[in-house]
Amino acid sequence: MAVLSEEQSMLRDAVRSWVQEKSPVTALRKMRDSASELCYDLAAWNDMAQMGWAGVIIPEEYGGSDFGYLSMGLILEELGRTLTASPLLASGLAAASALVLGGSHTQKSLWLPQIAEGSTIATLAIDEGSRHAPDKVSTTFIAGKITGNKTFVLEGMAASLLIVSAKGADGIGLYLVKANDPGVKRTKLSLADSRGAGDIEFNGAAAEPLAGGEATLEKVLDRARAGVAAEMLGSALQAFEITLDYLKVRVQFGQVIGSFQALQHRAAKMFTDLELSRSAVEAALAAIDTDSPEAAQLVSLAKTIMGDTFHLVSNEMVQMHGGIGMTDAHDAGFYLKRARAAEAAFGNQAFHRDRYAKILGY
Amino acid sequence: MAVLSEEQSMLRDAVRSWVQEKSPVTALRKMRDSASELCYDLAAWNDMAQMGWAGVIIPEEYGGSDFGYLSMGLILEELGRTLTASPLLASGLAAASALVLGGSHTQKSLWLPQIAEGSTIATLAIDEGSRHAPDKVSTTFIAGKITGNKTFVLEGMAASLLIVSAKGADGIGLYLVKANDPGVKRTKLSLADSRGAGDIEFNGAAAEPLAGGEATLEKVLDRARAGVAAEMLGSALQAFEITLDYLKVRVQFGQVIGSFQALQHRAAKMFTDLELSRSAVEAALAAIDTDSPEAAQLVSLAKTIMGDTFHLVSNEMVQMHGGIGMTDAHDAGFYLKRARAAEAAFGNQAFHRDRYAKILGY
Amino acid sequence: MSDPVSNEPSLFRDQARDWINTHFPSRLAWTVPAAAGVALTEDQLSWRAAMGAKGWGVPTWPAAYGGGGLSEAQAAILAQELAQVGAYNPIGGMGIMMFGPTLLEYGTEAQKLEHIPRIAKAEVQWCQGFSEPGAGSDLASLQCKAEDKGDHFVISGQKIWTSGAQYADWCFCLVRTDTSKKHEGISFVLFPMDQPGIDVRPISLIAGNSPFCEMFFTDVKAAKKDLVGPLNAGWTIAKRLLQFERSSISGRDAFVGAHLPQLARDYVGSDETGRLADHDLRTRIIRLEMQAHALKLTAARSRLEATGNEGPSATTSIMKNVGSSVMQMRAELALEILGNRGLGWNGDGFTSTELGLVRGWLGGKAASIYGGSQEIQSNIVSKRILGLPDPARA
Amino acid sequence: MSDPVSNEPSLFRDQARDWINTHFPSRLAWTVPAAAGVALTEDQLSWRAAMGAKGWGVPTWPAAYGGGGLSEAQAAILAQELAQVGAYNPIGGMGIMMFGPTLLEYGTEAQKLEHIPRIAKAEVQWCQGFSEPGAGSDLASLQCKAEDKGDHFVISGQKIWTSGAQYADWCFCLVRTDTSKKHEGISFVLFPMDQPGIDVRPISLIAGNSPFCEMFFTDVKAAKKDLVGPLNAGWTIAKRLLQFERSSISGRDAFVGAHLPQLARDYVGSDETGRLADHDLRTRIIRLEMQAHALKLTAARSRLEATGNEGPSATTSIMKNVGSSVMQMRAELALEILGNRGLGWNGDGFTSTELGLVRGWLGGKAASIYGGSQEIQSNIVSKRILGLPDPARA
Repeated sequence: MAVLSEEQSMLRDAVRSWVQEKSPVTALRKMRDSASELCYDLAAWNDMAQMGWAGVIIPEEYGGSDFGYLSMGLILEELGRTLTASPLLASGLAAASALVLGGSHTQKSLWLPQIAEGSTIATLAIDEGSRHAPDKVSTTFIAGKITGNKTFVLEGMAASLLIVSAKGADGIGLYLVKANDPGVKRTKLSLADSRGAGDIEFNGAAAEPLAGGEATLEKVLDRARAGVAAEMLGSALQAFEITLDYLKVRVQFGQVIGSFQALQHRAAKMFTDLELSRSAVEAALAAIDTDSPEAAQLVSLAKTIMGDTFHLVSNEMVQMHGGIGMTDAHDAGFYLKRARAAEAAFGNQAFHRDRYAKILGY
Repeated sequence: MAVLSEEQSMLRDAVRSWVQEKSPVTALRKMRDSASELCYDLAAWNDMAQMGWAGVIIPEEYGGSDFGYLSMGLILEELGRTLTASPLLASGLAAASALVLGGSHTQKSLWLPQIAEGSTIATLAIDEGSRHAPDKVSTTFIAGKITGNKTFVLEGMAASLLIVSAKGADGIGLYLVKANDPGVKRTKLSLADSRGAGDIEFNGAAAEPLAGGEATLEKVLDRARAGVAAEMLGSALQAFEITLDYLKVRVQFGQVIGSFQALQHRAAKMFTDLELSRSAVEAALAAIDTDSPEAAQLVSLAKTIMGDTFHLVSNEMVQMHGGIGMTDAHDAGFYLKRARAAEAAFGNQAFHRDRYAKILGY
Repeated sequence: MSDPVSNEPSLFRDQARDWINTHFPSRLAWTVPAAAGVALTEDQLSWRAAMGAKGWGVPTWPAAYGGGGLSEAQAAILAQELAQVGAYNPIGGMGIMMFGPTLLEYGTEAQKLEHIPRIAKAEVQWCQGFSEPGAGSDLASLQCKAEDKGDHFVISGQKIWTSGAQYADWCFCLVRTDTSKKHEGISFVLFPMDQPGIDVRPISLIAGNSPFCEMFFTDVKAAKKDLVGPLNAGWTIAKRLLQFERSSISGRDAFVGAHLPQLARDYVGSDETGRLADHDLRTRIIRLEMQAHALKLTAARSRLEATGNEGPSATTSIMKNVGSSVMQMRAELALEILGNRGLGWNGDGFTSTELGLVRGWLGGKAASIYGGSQEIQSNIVSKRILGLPDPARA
Repeated sequence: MSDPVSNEPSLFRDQARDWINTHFPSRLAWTVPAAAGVALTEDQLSWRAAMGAKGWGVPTWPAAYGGGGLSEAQAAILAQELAQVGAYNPIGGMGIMMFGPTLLEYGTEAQKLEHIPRIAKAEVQWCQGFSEPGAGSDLASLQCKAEDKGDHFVISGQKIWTSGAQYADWCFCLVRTDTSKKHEGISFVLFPMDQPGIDVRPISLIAGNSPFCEMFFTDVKAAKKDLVGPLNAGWTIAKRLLQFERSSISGRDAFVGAHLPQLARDYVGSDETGRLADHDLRTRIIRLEMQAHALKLTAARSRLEATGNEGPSATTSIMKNVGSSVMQMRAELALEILGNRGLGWNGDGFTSTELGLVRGWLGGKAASIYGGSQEIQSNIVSKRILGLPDPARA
């Protein structure tokens, strides 16, 4: 665990007790079984917003607390532990980052306070195909209008503000589009991890540009990636701890199965990977906070290591639980499904391995 | 084990008893410590030739037994068990294959009987750089003369006949060059696995072409690769069996270490990989014997799986033996060194994975 | 029941082809068998009846018990000829893969005559009462008990992970008949499922389906004549049955799932050299394909080597682990290839292939758990094949 | 011995820089310390003497025992300033990494005053008498015994895997002083190596060098004053020392070896997109580099978190395993990158870099064996950190 400031420790403790009390995995299960349209619990989201979590990376002058990305990571890590579904990542982190980095004073003044108080859900609309490829954009911005198809937009159905990557006169950039524009058509996607997402068609929807073009886009994506990685860290830790607890109580052959050395060594491997992952995730968040030139590289490192670790831990969670882990009544399946969705989000391990090496010139 | 004919069973048994009696690993150790120029034991080689092993894939009319590649594989597997160094692979398999596949009646009549009786050592000179890349050839054949540099020629110092890949008027092909030609200059390489090899410079050495161009070259190389894989199978099996024996006798914490489940599961993994490897190696050899269109694909499969398996087993051999495996007095180091040399020979795993997929169109 | 067949391969091939042409309803060509619990069409019923009567659903079982009585070579020819016209084998399930072969070895003549022909005709569906909540990998610790009541046993207890219990007519079941011993207190009994005291509850799985059930037994009856083997000797029979199960699994799993190179060409595309555009992914696809290829060659080698042997040997244990690992890895790679489209659960936003791959990925996680978990298989290899000892008990 | 140093970082930096400029012989810039057993040049001797006198070879050890008495922050500044001019730390070896820190914790005042200053000045080389042929991973089963002879012990037995025994002046040694107990019968003693009854034999390794020795003891004497800690309490001290050993190893191994991306650019080349031409190899290089990077970040995090703590914690166990695995994998990949040129043993046919990589690859295989094998480290993590139990003994 990074060395935290007193405020960060308090924040983390507050999130932790809220999550354990108000948002256990059963909350996600209930939401899934209710076939919620929003794909998150509105009351819980209002709680979160009221506690100021949606404004953690937003400057104080625009209604946030300017607490930074490491702090946002702490929140997401705790939320990740119980797989809490909320628009925090899409809105309070990713979209807010886009406005903070690329918005004019007017744009910031309009949107950031609403995002910080949770009344507006904003999100990024980036990908156009089945794979994350932010440099491959067919969507156009011409004469103030956005035209094109975006897919797999996180919280795409809940969002009222869309931040869309498109090709304009100066190349790829980000644009603000209101979701209620008549040129916007949305289709809900039903996902294995029960989170909210949609496909979005833009037919000449009115849009206004953010500044900074592709450079801003990359920075925004890196912030989203680091946030996903922080959430994955919490999920993977919880999955590991649940599994470890089971190894200590499940008896076969007259022994708790955690006494079998082959399982012990696999547990040690998971623990090791989790420690390495934490280091990478925290370093990525810290590098964003200090605007380090190494941030991009560290983010790709974190997303990759964390992705591989959550992949392993979620598979081992099912395997080590045996049959009971295969049942829907157990939580293992939720972690497994979330792991793959989080791995794919904003670039999977293969994408980030390639990017890491390219950044380093090989 | 493939289902063998009676002759093949007899051959295998004969090789096995000769190897165990006449050519244990101590023979390689002695050869290494004597800093032999040839890098193999001449008396042992004469034994082998006398038993007809150098003529196994050579047609009867040219002095061989025409016993086929599966039979040659059986011999190499047994020789591999004790890491027996001999020119059998370079001469009796690889070079002989080149003559069988590409030689005229005159060429065959001249060279194959000498190869079969072991009096002539022939070898392939293919690679020019540090990596196996048979399609990248700078060596030229112009007006009957070969010019260029070949590296890492197996048994390059012992050979009297060199079969050289070079670019002629019709593209890449194979050429016969006598090693005592004044245009041939050889430099011995001292290798970690104590086998014989050399760098060879050709300065307008007299040469005569074999037929078939690049197609023959590929077929010859596939035969050599399958042979190396068969040898690796024997080496890896022996390394595994030595390790397994050690697991059953070495006591720590009041237990033989083979009772520890983590080691048991690693042993099971090795056993599994060895079984898969045997299947691939035997299938590759059988495909060559029947001139199957799948031979190339099966050879790349065999060389890859066998390479990965020998890599794993040789590392585990050292690790599971602990300190004693690090000492030169133990045989583990010999297997480890041989593993890497055999992996690199005629294309490593990365080369053959790429080739396998290319053959299958992806 | 069975016409004489020729021992001459080419003659047998002609006979088989003729018979198939006569009996296989061409509308069924290239279709798959109906899922468990789904009513059969007239074509499907007629094809099942024909194959059942001929005994060719179980071609190598003895003709005396309703099998085909064919040699391995003839069975291979038959399989080729069926494949040629896209005809599935309509005789399947637990009875074929596991129980039938076991009963053929351990059953009395009366038991074989009673049960095997009905399995061969697919007239009776069987389910397997083995695992219990506290007895998974450690199957022999099972508690479900049978009390001797003279001419019958009375069975009480719980079973879990029973495939298709909701559709089964009969159950082959491991029960405890002696509580003073572990392995030597287990018996192997058969009983019909349509009797009072059996409560079957499907288990909802992470893939969203319910292929397995829990079974609760309260005073369920099994006749003495339906005890297989001696009393308290059920463990030996169970182990043999598990060998058949592993053998059937290992032959099956590795080739289940998507054709990865093709799927990747479609979803990921190729670069100008013809290689898949994502080189990192490509490397892993190649490794998987090679592993699957080597397993296929191993299965073929094993069949060849077993010629004249008595059945699946201990080496099938390696095939189960490699098979399930190949299958699971293939599913993982398919998901990765699909990218965002590999995250769908249902709805129009995804194709049925995409949704099927996601469900298959989740369902396939069971492959390394059931039929002897991956860990148990590794124990078997290291102990039975490699001869590594149990830890000394100090 | 030590001038007063400022607690103000920038002032300390100036002081350190000045001192280094005055004392570091510029001809040594960017050189490495001489190998064990090689005579030192005048420059090397003078640099070692200066650093030894200043105590800066062991900057954070207490000044009272000849250490630098610096804070961690100051030590970091000192390291930066040394690195700036390419100056190595001439004070190293077993005494620094393992024995010194242990004696500082467990030694009497007299023992510390006798031994620590001489370690800090590199006047005395130490070797470690721990492993025995029958006591490797199971170190506590050691047999080498010490008999009480009043004012001294007499030691007989065998030790193995002793680094640099042939150059050592003193030995810290685990001996059995009670044969009726295992862990509670071990004592930790010190004795000089220049006495009769010590037979040191170098062991030839697969890499062709002999960094370790066997030691045979016949009636070797250790004075009672050189018993560290109470009689039969040596195991606790040994465990602590092994923690320091692992900690020093884990900090070291992961960054040993070739710079793979550069080596690959040189030997394999790049394609038109700037990626390494062998994509299969590239993927594995990236994985390794990422693992190393994450380990580096973990080491930094661990140092930060340990601020105020008492020394290396149990988490160093994960670093030892990752460190040795990264180092070994790096060496394997380097060999693969070199291709045929990674198979050389000696002679002019290969560059010294190539030969060095081959030897380093072989030598590095020891990293997962010594200082607590990979298996022992995994046991430690699963038991001490994760709280998983030993198997029940039935």
